[in-house]
Formats: sequence, C-alpha cells, structure tokens
Amino acid sequence: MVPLENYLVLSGIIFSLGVYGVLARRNAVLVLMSIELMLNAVSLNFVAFAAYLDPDLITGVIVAIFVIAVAAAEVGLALAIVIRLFRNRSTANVDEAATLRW
Amino acid sequence: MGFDEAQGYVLLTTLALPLVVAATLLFVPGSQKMAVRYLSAINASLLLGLSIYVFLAYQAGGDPIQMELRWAWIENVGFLQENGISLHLGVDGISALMTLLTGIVAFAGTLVAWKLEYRTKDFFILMWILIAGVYGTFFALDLFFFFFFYELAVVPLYLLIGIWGSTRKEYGAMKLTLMLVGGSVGIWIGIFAVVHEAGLGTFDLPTLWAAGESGVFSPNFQKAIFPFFAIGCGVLAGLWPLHTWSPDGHMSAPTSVSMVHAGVLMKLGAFGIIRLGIQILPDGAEFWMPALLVLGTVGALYGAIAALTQRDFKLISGYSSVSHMGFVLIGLATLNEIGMTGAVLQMFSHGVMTALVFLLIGALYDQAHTRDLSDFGGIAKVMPLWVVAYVVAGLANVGLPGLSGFTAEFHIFVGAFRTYPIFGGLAILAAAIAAAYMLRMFGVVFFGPLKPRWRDLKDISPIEAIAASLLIVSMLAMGLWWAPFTDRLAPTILNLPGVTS
Amino acid sequence: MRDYTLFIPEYIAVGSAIAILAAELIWPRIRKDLLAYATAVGAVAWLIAALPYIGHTPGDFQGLLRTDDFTTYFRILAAAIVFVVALLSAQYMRERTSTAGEYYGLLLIGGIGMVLMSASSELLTAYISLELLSFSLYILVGFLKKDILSNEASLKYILLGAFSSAMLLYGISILYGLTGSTTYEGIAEGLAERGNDTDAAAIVGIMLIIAGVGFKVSAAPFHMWAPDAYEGAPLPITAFLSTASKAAGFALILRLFTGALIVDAVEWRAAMAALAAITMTAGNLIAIQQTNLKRLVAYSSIGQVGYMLVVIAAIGYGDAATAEDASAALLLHLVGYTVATLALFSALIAHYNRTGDDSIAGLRGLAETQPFLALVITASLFSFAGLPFFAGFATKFLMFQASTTDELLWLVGLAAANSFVSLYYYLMVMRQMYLFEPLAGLTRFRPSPLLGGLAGILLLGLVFIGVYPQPAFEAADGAVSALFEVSATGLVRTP
Amino acid sequence: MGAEEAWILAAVPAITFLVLAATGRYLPRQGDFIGILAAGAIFVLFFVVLADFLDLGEAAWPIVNNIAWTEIGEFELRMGILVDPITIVMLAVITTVAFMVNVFSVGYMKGEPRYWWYFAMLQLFVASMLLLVVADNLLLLYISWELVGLSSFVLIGHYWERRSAVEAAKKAFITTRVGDVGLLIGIILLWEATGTFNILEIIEAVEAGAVGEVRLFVTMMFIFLGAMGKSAQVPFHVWLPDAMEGPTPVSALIHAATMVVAGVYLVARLLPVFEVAEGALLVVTFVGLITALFSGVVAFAQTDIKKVLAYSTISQLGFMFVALGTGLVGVGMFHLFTHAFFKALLFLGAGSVIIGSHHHQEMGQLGGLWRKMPITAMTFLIGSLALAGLFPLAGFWSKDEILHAVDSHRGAWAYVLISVAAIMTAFYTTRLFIRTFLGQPQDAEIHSHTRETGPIMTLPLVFLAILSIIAGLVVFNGVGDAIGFPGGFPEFVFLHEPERFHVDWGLVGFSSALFVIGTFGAAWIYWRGRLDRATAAARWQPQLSEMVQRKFYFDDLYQFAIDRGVLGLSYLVSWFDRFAVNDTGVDGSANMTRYAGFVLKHVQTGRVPNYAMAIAVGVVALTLITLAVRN
Repeated sequence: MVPLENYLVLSGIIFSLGVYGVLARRNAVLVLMSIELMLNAVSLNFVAFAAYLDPDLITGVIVAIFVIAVAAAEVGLALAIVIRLFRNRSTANVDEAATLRW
Repeated sequence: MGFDEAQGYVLLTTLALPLVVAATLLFVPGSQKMAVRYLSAINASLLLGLSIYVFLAYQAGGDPIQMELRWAWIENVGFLQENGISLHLGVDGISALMTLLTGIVAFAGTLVAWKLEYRTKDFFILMWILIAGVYGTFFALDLFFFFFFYELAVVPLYLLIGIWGSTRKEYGAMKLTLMLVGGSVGIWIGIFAVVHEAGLGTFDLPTLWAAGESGVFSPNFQKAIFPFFAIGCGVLAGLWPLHTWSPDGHMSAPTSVSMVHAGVLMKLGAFGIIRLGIQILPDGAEFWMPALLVLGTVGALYGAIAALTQRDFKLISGYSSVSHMGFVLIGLATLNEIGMTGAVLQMFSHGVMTALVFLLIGALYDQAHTRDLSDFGGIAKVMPLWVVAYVVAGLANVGLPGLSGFTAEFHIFVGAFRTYPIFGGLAILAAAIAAAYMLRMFGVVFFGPLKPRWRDLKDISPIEAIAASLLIVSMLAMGLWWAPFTDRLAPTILNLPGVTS
Repeated sequence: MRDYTLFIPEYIAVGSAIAILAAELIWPRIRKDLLAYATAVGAVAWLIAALPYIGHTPGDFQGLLRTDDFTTYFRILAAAIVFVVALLSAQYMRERTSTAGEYYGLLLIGGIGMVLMSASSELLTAYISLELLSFSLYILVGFLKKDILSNEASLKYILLGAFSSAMLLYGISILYGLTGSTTYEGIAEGLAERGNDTDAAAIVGIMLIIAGVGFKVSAAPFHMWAPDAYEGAPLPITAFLSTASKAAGFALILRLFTGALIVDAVEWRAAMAALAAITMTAGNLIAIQQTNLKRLVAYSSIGQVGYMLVVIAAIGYGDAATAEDASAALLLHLVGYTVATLALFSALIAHYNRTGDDSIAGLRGLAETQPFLALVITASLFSFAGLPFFAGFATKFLMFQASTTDELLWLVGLAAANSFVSLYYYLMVMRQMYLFEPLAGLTRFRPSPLLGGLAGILLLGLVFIGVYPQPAFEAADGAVSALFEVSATGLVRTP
Repeated sequence: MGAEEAWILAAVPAITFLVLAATGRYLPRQGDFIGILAAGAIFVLFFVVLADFLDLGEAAWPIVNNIAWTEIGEFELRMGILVDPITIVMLAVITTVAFMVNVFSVGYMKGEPRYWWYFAMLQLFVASMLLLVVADNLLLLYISWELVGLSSFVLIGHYWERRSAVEAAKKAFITTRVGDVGLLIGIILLWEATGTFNILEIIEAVEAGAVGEVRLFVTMMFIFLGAMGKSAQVPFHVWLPDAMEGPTPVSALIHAATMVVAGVYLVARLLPVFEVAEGALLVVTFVGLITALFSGVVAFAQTDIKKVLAYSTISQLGFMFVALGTGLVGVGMFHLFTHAFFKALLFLGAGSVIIGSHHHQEMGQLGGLWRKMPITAMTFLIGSLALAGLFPLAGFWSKDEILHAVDSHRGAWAYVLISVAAIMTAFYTTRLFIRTFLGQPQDAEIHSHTRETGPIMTLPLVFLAILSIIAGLVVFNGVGDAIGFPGGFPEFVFLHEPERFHVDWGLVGFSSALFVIGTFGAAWIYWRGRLDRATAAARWQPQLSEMVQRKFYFDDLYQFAIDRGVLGLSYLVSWFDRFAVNDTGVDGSANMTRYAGFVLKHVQTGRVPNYAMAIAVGVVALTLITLAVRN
C-alpha cells in the first residue's frame, strides 16, 4: 500500500504550485485556477488522512466534498466579479486593478 | 452618615460641579455669551469657596487621609475583585493644598476669560472639563480614576490652545498635547505593572500602598518601574529635558489657559511623582532620586539661564516655569521632610505666581498685540497697577522674602543642604539668576522713557484686578505666615514611605 | 442529537432575508429605504428572539455548533450591527442603486454567518460559516457594480480571501492529520497526546490557521486587503466590515484557541505576540499618512485589532484565570469598539450624504456647519484613542490590564505607546473639524433625523460604556465563563 | 512699652507704609506729614526703649523675646527680637537719621513725581532696617536684609523715566544679590552645623566647638560675602556710586548711614563666631584695607559731589571692617556710629547744594557757594572736618580708636596702610569742600541763580552738624556714665572684655598729623579752586590718572564678563534648547515616526500578487519566529 508520506508530499507540492501561481500570475482567471489547485491539495490531504487514520471514520471525506462545493461557489462568485472588472476596465489583469493603494 | 463622610461629599461636589456646569453649557445657546459668563463665574466662585473649605477643614493633626468617600464602580467581575475599581476620593495635606491652589487659579482664570468673545461657550465647556480633571486627579485614591482624570485634564488643552491660541498655535497645541499624553503612556505602563504585580485585582491606592508596605513589590521591581512613573509625570512637571512643550505651549496658549496650565496642571506632574512614584514604590524612589535631583538642578539652572536672553514675555515665563519646577524636583529628590515640604510649597507658590504673570501678560497682549520685550518701554507711566502687580509676581519669582516664593525655596534649600549641599548651592545660584532676568525685564519694559506708541494703553480692568489681587493675597499669605500651610503638609509628608525627617 | 430549537433567532433572520428578496421581486418599484427599514425590523425581531437564550443552558448541535452565552453575546451584537448598518444604508443605497434586495438580504445572511462563527465548535463548520460571512461581504463590497473602485475592492477581497481560506483549510487538514478529528475537543485531546516528533507539523498547521483567521480580522501582514476593500466598499458596508467581520473573527479565534489550540500554546503564543506587535505598529504608523477617511479608519481599526490580539497572546502565556479574564475584557472592548465605529460611521455617512466627500480635509470646519456630527466624530475617535469618558478608555484600560503578564509587559507597553501614536492622527482629524473655518459655500445643515438620532443614541451608548462599564463587563464575563466551561485550559500536553 | 517690645519700632513705619502706599496720593500734601510723624514717633520711641534698656541693666542684657513660628518635625522656627548694646547703637543711628531725612525730604522732593510713593517707600525701608537690627535669628535677619535691598532698589530707581536710574537700581539689586547668595548659603550651613537660626544659640554652639575648623571658616566666608555685598566692599563696591542716581536724601539715609552698614552690623553681630573661625577676621581686615585704600584713591578723581561722597562712604566702610577685623566690635560700631551722622550730614548738605543750585552737582560747575549758602557751607565744613578727622570732632575719635586698635592687634603693615587711607580721607574731603564752596564760581550763570535753601532743609543740617561735633565724646567713660550707660562707648558695646578708653596723646598727635598732611596737601593743590596742579599731575602720569578716572576698570570688567560670559552662555543654552532638545529631540522623533509611516504605506502597492506575497511571507515569518523563541 502506498505510504501516507507520498500523499502528503504530493499535496504539499500541489499546494506550493498553487501558491506560486497566485504570486506569479497576473491574469485573474489564472489566479483563481491556482487557488483551485491549493484547494485540491487540501482535499487530497483530507482524503489521505481519512484513509490512513481510521478507514471507517469518514470525516475527512466529508470535508473534502464540502471543500469542493465551497470552492465551486467561490469560483462562480469570483468569475462574476472578474467579468465586472473586464466590463469596467476591459482587462482581466489584476495588476492593472491597482487604483486603490497606499 | 458621619461628618467625615459628609465631607467626602464636599469633595464629590467639588469634582462634579464643573462637569455639571460643562454639561449645562452644552445646552445653552452659544449666542448667550453673558449667560455663559455668569454661569461660569458663579461656578468659579463656588469652587473657590469649596476649595478653601477643603483646605481649612483638613485637620492638621488628624489622620493622613481625610474626607474619604468610596463609591463602588466596577467590582467582582473579570479580574476585578472587591473594590476592583471604585470612585475613591480623599485628600491628604498635599492634595488639600493643591485643591486650594486649583480653586484660586480656576477662579482667576475664569475672570480673566470674561472678555473672551470668540466661541465663548465652547471655551468654558472645555475649561470646566479640564478643571474637573485637575480636581479629580488630586482627589483620586484609585489608580484607574487617577489616570482617568489625569487624561481628562490634559486632552482639552489641544482644542483650548488650538482654537483660542495665538502664536504658532497649531504647532504648540499639538506638541503640548502629544508630549503630555506621551508622558502618560509611561504612567499607564507603570500602572499595569504595579497592579499586575500586586495581583489583588484592585486599583485602590491605599490598598496598593498597604501592599507595598508589606513588601509585595520587590526592590528590583520598584527600581524597574519607578522611572515609568517619574518620567511619565515628569513630562508634565517640566522635567528637563522633556520640558520643551512648556515654552512653546505657553507661547501659543490663551491667557487663562496658560494660567490654569502653568498654575495647576504642571503641578499634577509633581503630584503624580509623589502619589504614584514615592508612595507606591518607595525603594525605587530612593534608588532613582539622585538622578531626579540632577535633572531637577539642571532644569533649574538651565531654565533660568535660558530665560536671561528671551525676548518674549511668555518665553521668559515658560523657561522660568521650567526653572521653578526644577526646584520642586530638587525638593522632592531630597526625600526629607523639609525639602519635600518646600517642594509642595513651591508647587503652590509657583502656581499662583505664574498664574498672575500670565494674567498680566495677557492683559498687556490683548492691547499691544506684541510680546516682544524690546517693543516696550516705560509703560509704568500708563499702567501703574499692572506694573506693581507684575513686580510683585516677579519678586515672588525671584524669591524675595515676604512672598511665597521665598518660603518655598528656603525650605527646599534647607532640605537640599541636608542631603546634597552642592546641589543646594546650585539651586540658590539658580534663584539668584532669576533676579537677573526678572530685573532685566522690569528695566526694559516697565521703566525708562515711555515709547509714544504705548501712550494710550489701559491699565488692568477691575475684573482682572480682582483676580490679580486674589493671587497676590495668596502669595503674601504664604510669604508672611506659612504655618497654616506647613502644619498641614508636614504630618502628611512625614507619613510618606521612605521620607526621613 | 439534533435540537433545531437552538437557532430560532437565525431562522427569523433568514426568513426576513428571504422575505426582503421576495418583496423586491414582487414589487420591483418598492422604495428601497423601505427595504432598509424592513431589514431593521427583521434585525430587531432577531435580537428579541435572541434574548431568551441569555443564561439558557448551553445547547449543543451535533458537536458542531454550541449555543451558550458566548453565542448569544455575539448573536445580540450581530443583530444590533445589522440593525444599525441597515438604517445607515437607507438613504445611501437609495441614492446609489436600483436594486437593493440582495443587499439587505446579504446583510442579514452575513450577520448569521457571524453568529455561526461564534457558535461553531468544529473546524469544518467554522470554515463554512466563515465563508458564509465572507461570500456575502464579497458581494456587498462590490455591490456598486458601476463603480470601478467598489469593483476593484471586491476583486481583491475575493481573490485574497480565497487564497487565505485555502491556507486555512490546509492548516485544518494538517491538524486533522495530527489529531484525527476536526471538533475542538477532539483536536484538544489529540494535541494533548501527540508526540514530540510532530511539533513542526503542528506549528505549520497552526500558523496556516492563524493566517486564515488573521486575514479575517485583518491582522498585519494579512491586512493588506482591508484598506482597499474599506475604501472601495459603500460606506455602510465599510462600517459592517470593520465591526461584524472583526467581531466574528475574534469570536472564532476565541473559541478555537481557548477550546482547542490552548493545549499547544507553546507552539503559537510567540507568533501571536509578534502578530499583535506588528499589527498595531503597522496600522498606527501607516494611518498617520492617510488622507482618506475610510482608509484612515481602516488602518486605525487594524491598530485596534493589534490591541485585541494582545489578549489572544495573553491567553497563550497566562494561566487559565488570566485567559478567562483577558477574554472577558476582549469581549467588552469589542462592544466598545463596535459602538464607537458605528457612531463614527453614522456621523460620516450623514456628512457624506451631504458633501459626497470622504477625504479628511472634507471635514474642514464641520464644528461650524454641524457641531453635533463633529462632536460624535470626536467622541468616537477619542474612544479609539482611549480617552476618558468614552468607551475606549475604560475598555482598553481593562483589556490591557487583564492581559498583562510577566512575559507580555513589553507588548502591553507597546500597545500603550501605539494608542499614543494613534492620538496624533485622530487629532489631525479634529484639527480639520475644529481649528479651521469651513470652506466657502458650506453652510450650517441638519443631518437627516434618522442618522442624527442614530448617532445620538450611539453616542450615549459610547458614554455609558465609558462611564459605567459594569453591566457590559458582566455580560462579557458571563459569555466568557460559558466559553471556558468547555475550554481546554484544563488539558496539558503529556506526550 | 519697653525693650522687649522693640519690634514696635519696626511696626510703626511698616503700618505707615501700608497707609501711605494705599492712600498717599489722595491725601493732602500727599501724606508726607504722616511719614514725618511716624519718623518722629520712632525717634521718640527709641529713647523709651533706650531708657527701659538701661533700667533693666547689664544683668538683663541681651534682652530676647521670641515666639514659635513654624514647626516641621524637629525643624522648628522661632521668630523674635534681640536687643543688646549693638542693637541699641543701630537703633540710635537709624531712628535719628531717618527722622532727619524725612524732614529734609519734604523740602528736597518738593514737586517731584510720585512724592507720596517716595515717602511710602522711605517708611518701608525704615521698617525693614529696624527689623534687621532687632532680629534675633538669622532667618529673620535675612528676610529684612532682602527687604532693605528691595526698598533701596525702588528708591534708587525712583526717577525710573531715566534709563541711568533704572540701570543703577538693577545693578544695586543684582550685585548685592550675589552677596546674598553667599549669605543664605552661610546661614543654612550654620543651621546645618548648629541646628538653629537663633543668633545667640549659634554663638553658644560655635564657642562650644560644634563646628569643625575648616567648615566654620568656609561658612563665615560665605556670610562675609553677604556683608561685602551690602557694604559695598571691593569687589562688590560697583553698585554704590551708581546708586547716587537716587534722590539725595535716600543716599544719605540708605547709602551712607544705615543700609550699607548692615554688613558691618552683621559681622559685628557674629563677631564671636568670626573669632572662633581661624583666619576669618584676617580676611575681614584685608578686604577692609583694600577697600579703604582703593576707594580713597578713586575718590580723588571724582568730580560729582555725590560720587565723591559715595567713594568716601565705601572707604569709611572699609575702615569699619578693618576695625572689626581687629576683633574689637566696639571700635567698629563706634566708627559706624559717628560716621552715620557726619556722612548723613554731608549727603544732605550735598542735597541742599543741588537744590540751591537748581540741580547741579558737578564740582566743575559749582564753586564759591560759601557766600550764597552760608548755613549749608558751614555745616558741610563741619561734616568734612569730622570726616577728615579734626580734633575733637566725632570722626577724629572713632578714627583714632581704629588706628589704636590696628596698632595693638595687627602688624605694622596694617597700621601704615590704614594711616595712608586716613590721609587720603582728609585729602579728598578737603578737595571736595574747596572746589564746591571756595574759590571762584566756575559757572557764573548757575552761581547767579543759586539760593540758600529753606529751614526745612537747613535745620536737619544744623542738628546733624551738632551731632557730628559731639557724638564722638561718648567714647569717654565719664560721658557714658553721665548719659546713663556704664563706661565709654566701646565698653558699652562690647561687654565681654571691657576696654576702658584713655586718651593717648601720642596717638592724638599722630592722627592729627595725618589730618594736617591730607588737608594741607589738598589745599595746596586746589586752593581757590585752581586746577592746574591737578591737571599737571594727571599729565605727568596719564595711564595712572586714566586708570583712576576709570575706577580701575572694575565696571568695564564686569560689563565684559556679563556680556560675553553670562549672556553668551544664555544664548548658547537657548540655542541648544531650540535646536538640540526641541527640533532634534522632540520634533525629530515626531518626524521619524511620520517618515516610518510614509515608508510603510508604500508597501501597500495595490497589486493583488504583492498582497498574496505578504500573506505567504507572513506565514513563513511567524513559523520561523515560533521555532526561534518557542523554548
């Protein structure tokens, strides 16, 4: 059976990729995708833990499902706002939405 | 209810009256200037009466704290236990004298503000809040309320100076307020530390003093915390080198604010050093007093020397205030009965004297619209009463026998010689320099040929004359027959922890 | 077991939210301020319904949600906030949007989210209620769709919000992995038994959680969204942000940290102290430089958060008693802070409705044109600065005193120093109002009776708490003691 | 009332002062008569006191009477009076001269501004002066000491419209004040050592050896500083000549007869202590000698009548200190006694001249007044001769006593110097008289207007003239017994070791010789008011005469020290206060804070990625912090 560490390392890598994406990407949509990546890492964690800690205790799995649901809602909302941004400024580049500062 | 308790209500009245008046004024339409003035004048006279009563009713022989009154405020909730925070009022000899001072100066200040025309109502509201704060600080026997009223007394100054001030008022107001509040941060930290260390869940001062007696505060703790109190209060007391708000602040402040501020507020600082520093942390006080003594002496000399060449009336008074508060610190630093009595006497003396000085400066400035010494000359011809009053104030400042200044300084010198002869000598030297700058000003401004542009200056108005004479009388009283003062002070002071006879 | 009666007040709130949405669907032309009043009524009903729960035996819903005095405390707070904010919005939103149903609906929903945050005793639930509040705020912040700033604000808020909640979740997952549970008790026990080899994991997990909640309460360096969101959002929402979402954040933090993480205090207390120090310092220093009122309030509220975090640090350092006392003081301060903020905004909105100017310089001469508003603004700013007679003085004093421990004296001192720095920029605002004559053309005006009355009431509340905090303090104390009945302060780590 | 109530003497003028100050300007004649009445009253009362004092007899002396003042712990003050022969002598001088001056002023100050105020202040001065001499403790003494200083200040500056007057007043106050610092320090040091301010107790304690050698010496030096300041001894003498800016009667009362001798009185009062303090008296002698010689020389070059008299006063005060320096209190007090009368006489005479000549006091403009103002001239002559020391006028006896004392108690060097000083005295006195009253009028115009002054001014002159003649005789035991006190003046004053006075004809001859040398020397040079010889002398030694003219550069030196030293320091401190303390320290820190905010706010770039970065960094940082300080 695959040891827990592998899952953890994998999710760690995915999470870090997500973080990197958020920091590096300028396009709002790509930023959102990176965040999705991070959330997926989370789900992976939960499922893995759930499986290894105690097979018949399914808290982790439930959490994972919830996370997916919430993430979906989040993305929907975010996209709506991004679209408004595009309407207002005809760009989806987050760097250009920097009127508010200092 | 017993007599002493009834007297406690006298204190409460004295404290509440100005607040009530301030609240009432809120609802008086601003256009009714006369109403505002009369209301304030009545209030001022009541306060004067009450203050005199408090001073006289304080029994010289009785127990150190009298007229006690305790109203539970917050207790038995959270970390607070029985009497956690209570409106605990009371006076000892020191605060009794300070109360008298406050009454006198507040009265004079109100009369002087009579001719104020611009936003009269707002002015008096803030003024009374400030006065209430001052009384509260002197009465409070509870750390929380001590700090409460302390802040209450400091903050209105920003508006009082900022709105009604004169030279560079915004700068002066901001600087003064920030420096004083900055000082109070030190006090605040000290309070946190002390209350936490005592671990009694109460802010009640007598309880904490008792705790201190029983050795709750280790010497090291005291040494560590005393500076917070000393410096925090020291700022308000014009402790060198944290004094610079004094010249600038006084220069911008309007007359009656200068009077109350230099007259009473600066005393809060010295008072705080006694109440918090010496009474809660005697060991710390003993450890740090030499430092305080040095700073005080430096301040005394520094202020006097700097005053020698100032060209603005108010700057001279500002620096001389630094110098005189230096004497107070020297007196406190001696930690012996005579010196500390002198210090408290000096607090009173400097209060009335400097109040008179600012009153007169204001009376002149309102007509002349300049405070530059070199602009004047020979005005004794047109303002004889003014000059006489100023000379009296000046001579008190110089420490001429027969006026309060001498009484106070003499005790300070004697006390200082007891412990630190060298510094005593330096202090006397500073007092001598005072003569130089005072007489210099007399010579330039009052005497010599009258400059034509001042030919139609008016002498002080009757109202100002009343205020001035009240102040002069109190100066003479202390200068000629000081037993009533010392009799009340001495037992209290000998009662302070760590004070040698 | 499932006791559905525990959340009757929230049912009422949801009901009124739905009713409002429906109302606008049915009568699209309905006057928008009527919706505001409807919301206010709903909030009042909510609040009244909440009263019976005071002192009520704590209820437990599936180990996920607890309704005890702590919950009730925040319930009342939430209802009150929603009530005030709804009234504040009435004129403001009428003048700016065509559809307001969602706005008021989401206001209520956000309030519910806040209650659930204070009630949840399980991490997933906590997360979801947090998102409930966040989502409604995302929308509310960006509610002025045509307004570039509002839109930009909401974009930043949602992107960063999602980012930080991802971190929160990752932290949760790690804790879950460590302890095998997501309920607070379970985590507490798990942490108590965990071996020493898992320290690093525990630390990382907790830090990620701190990042998540720190973002919610806008603690530096997780605060950067706040000023922008505050500035872009509609004024009433700024008020809502700076009160509801902070209060909710601290409610969650208190339950989580006292209920679960306190067992491992060693692993986070230093970080918490540092966070407090950084937050208060950064907030106050940057505030000095602000020229826009909303941003000023944003930064000053960040400073306030710094002070409140001192309490959390104290919970980590002190013993059980200290923790309880400090938390009580924190709740008290939260109320004082909330009242002050709402008072401030009611005055600002009244001023803004007239001038449409939200810069500090725009207040110039307000003491002449509207002395009352000037007074209210002064009072609330002084309350922030912690000056006598106003809530801030007493509450802050008590809070700092309660959280003074031998290790944290430096932090308390720093806090005191910071509140001194803050006085400077508050005075700068007063300077505008009192020292200067109003700009040409600005004449005396009366605020709308609604806002004026609201401001007046809040001012009274401000003074009342400042002069006689006993009742509020007792309430807070009661709430906290309920919290500490189930707190894990008893547990100690025994690997 | 008896000697025990001697304080009443002070109380009377004190009350008069209050009355006059309050109501004077509204009274008829501006209330001058009240002043005179008061002065007359104390003049009479003095004799009552004297009588009572003598009745009580030696056994009862000194008479003390004091009350508790304040008490702080064991630090208690008693205020009261001490009447002993020294006090009596001072009382005699003060009351007499004060009375004369009050009367004289009515004429002199006629029509002057602030007439009423002048009289009020005169009373204040008399009150504080009397208080000073009856005080039984050093604190009270210091208080009245300062008060006489104050009234002197006010009276010198009476014509305050004149800059010079204001400056003079200021100078007088501050210069004496410097001495007073020393006095106060000394008093407190004495209290430190003996635990009391009461003079008698102090003397007792010191004689019992309560104070260490060195410490006592230092203390007494401090006290002597005070005495030097008040009695205008070198180097504190600079204020007295300038003080002549005041009205002449004031100069007569304050700056000749009474206040300036307060220093002498103080030393006399504490002489027992000085005696214990090893070497202190030697210092006193030195200072006295130097002053006597120095001011004698300077007096040569003065051309203003009052200035000459001023320097002569300084010089005579020097004589007194020399006398005290020999430890013979009686001798010093005796010279004080006689000097008071003839010097007051001379000043009032000068005043009469000034009025007669319509305010001219430059010798260069006067001369030949003999015929115009016979009474003034006559009395002035008597005064001059008494000062110069003509047998058997008052001045002769006292100077004689001093010579004798120096001869017997100090070395030959002192004897020689003091003799020289005596010659100088005779010299400048003669010069003064000749150039003012004899010879040709220097300024016909002024001369023509000059008139003799009225009786109100001449009567006091006559009275004082008589005193100047006979006052010296009290030195004889016979006279003393006759007028009621045992033995001669020295014995009366100094009961400890009675020194019975006996005329030593050799000494009489010697001092007469000194008189003759001085007088005839001056006469030879200035006879008939000729100046060529004097100018010749000046041309012969230009630097020297320049130096004398400029009073040995004392004033210039002080001016320089004040301008460059004190004021310079003050400017420095003010500068430091502004720039270092305020702008750098206070405002600087404020600006630093503001700048920090300015820097920090730019971290807030407005870009989402940066914000996210901040969050990420925050997490890492917090983790590291925890790992760092966890245990």
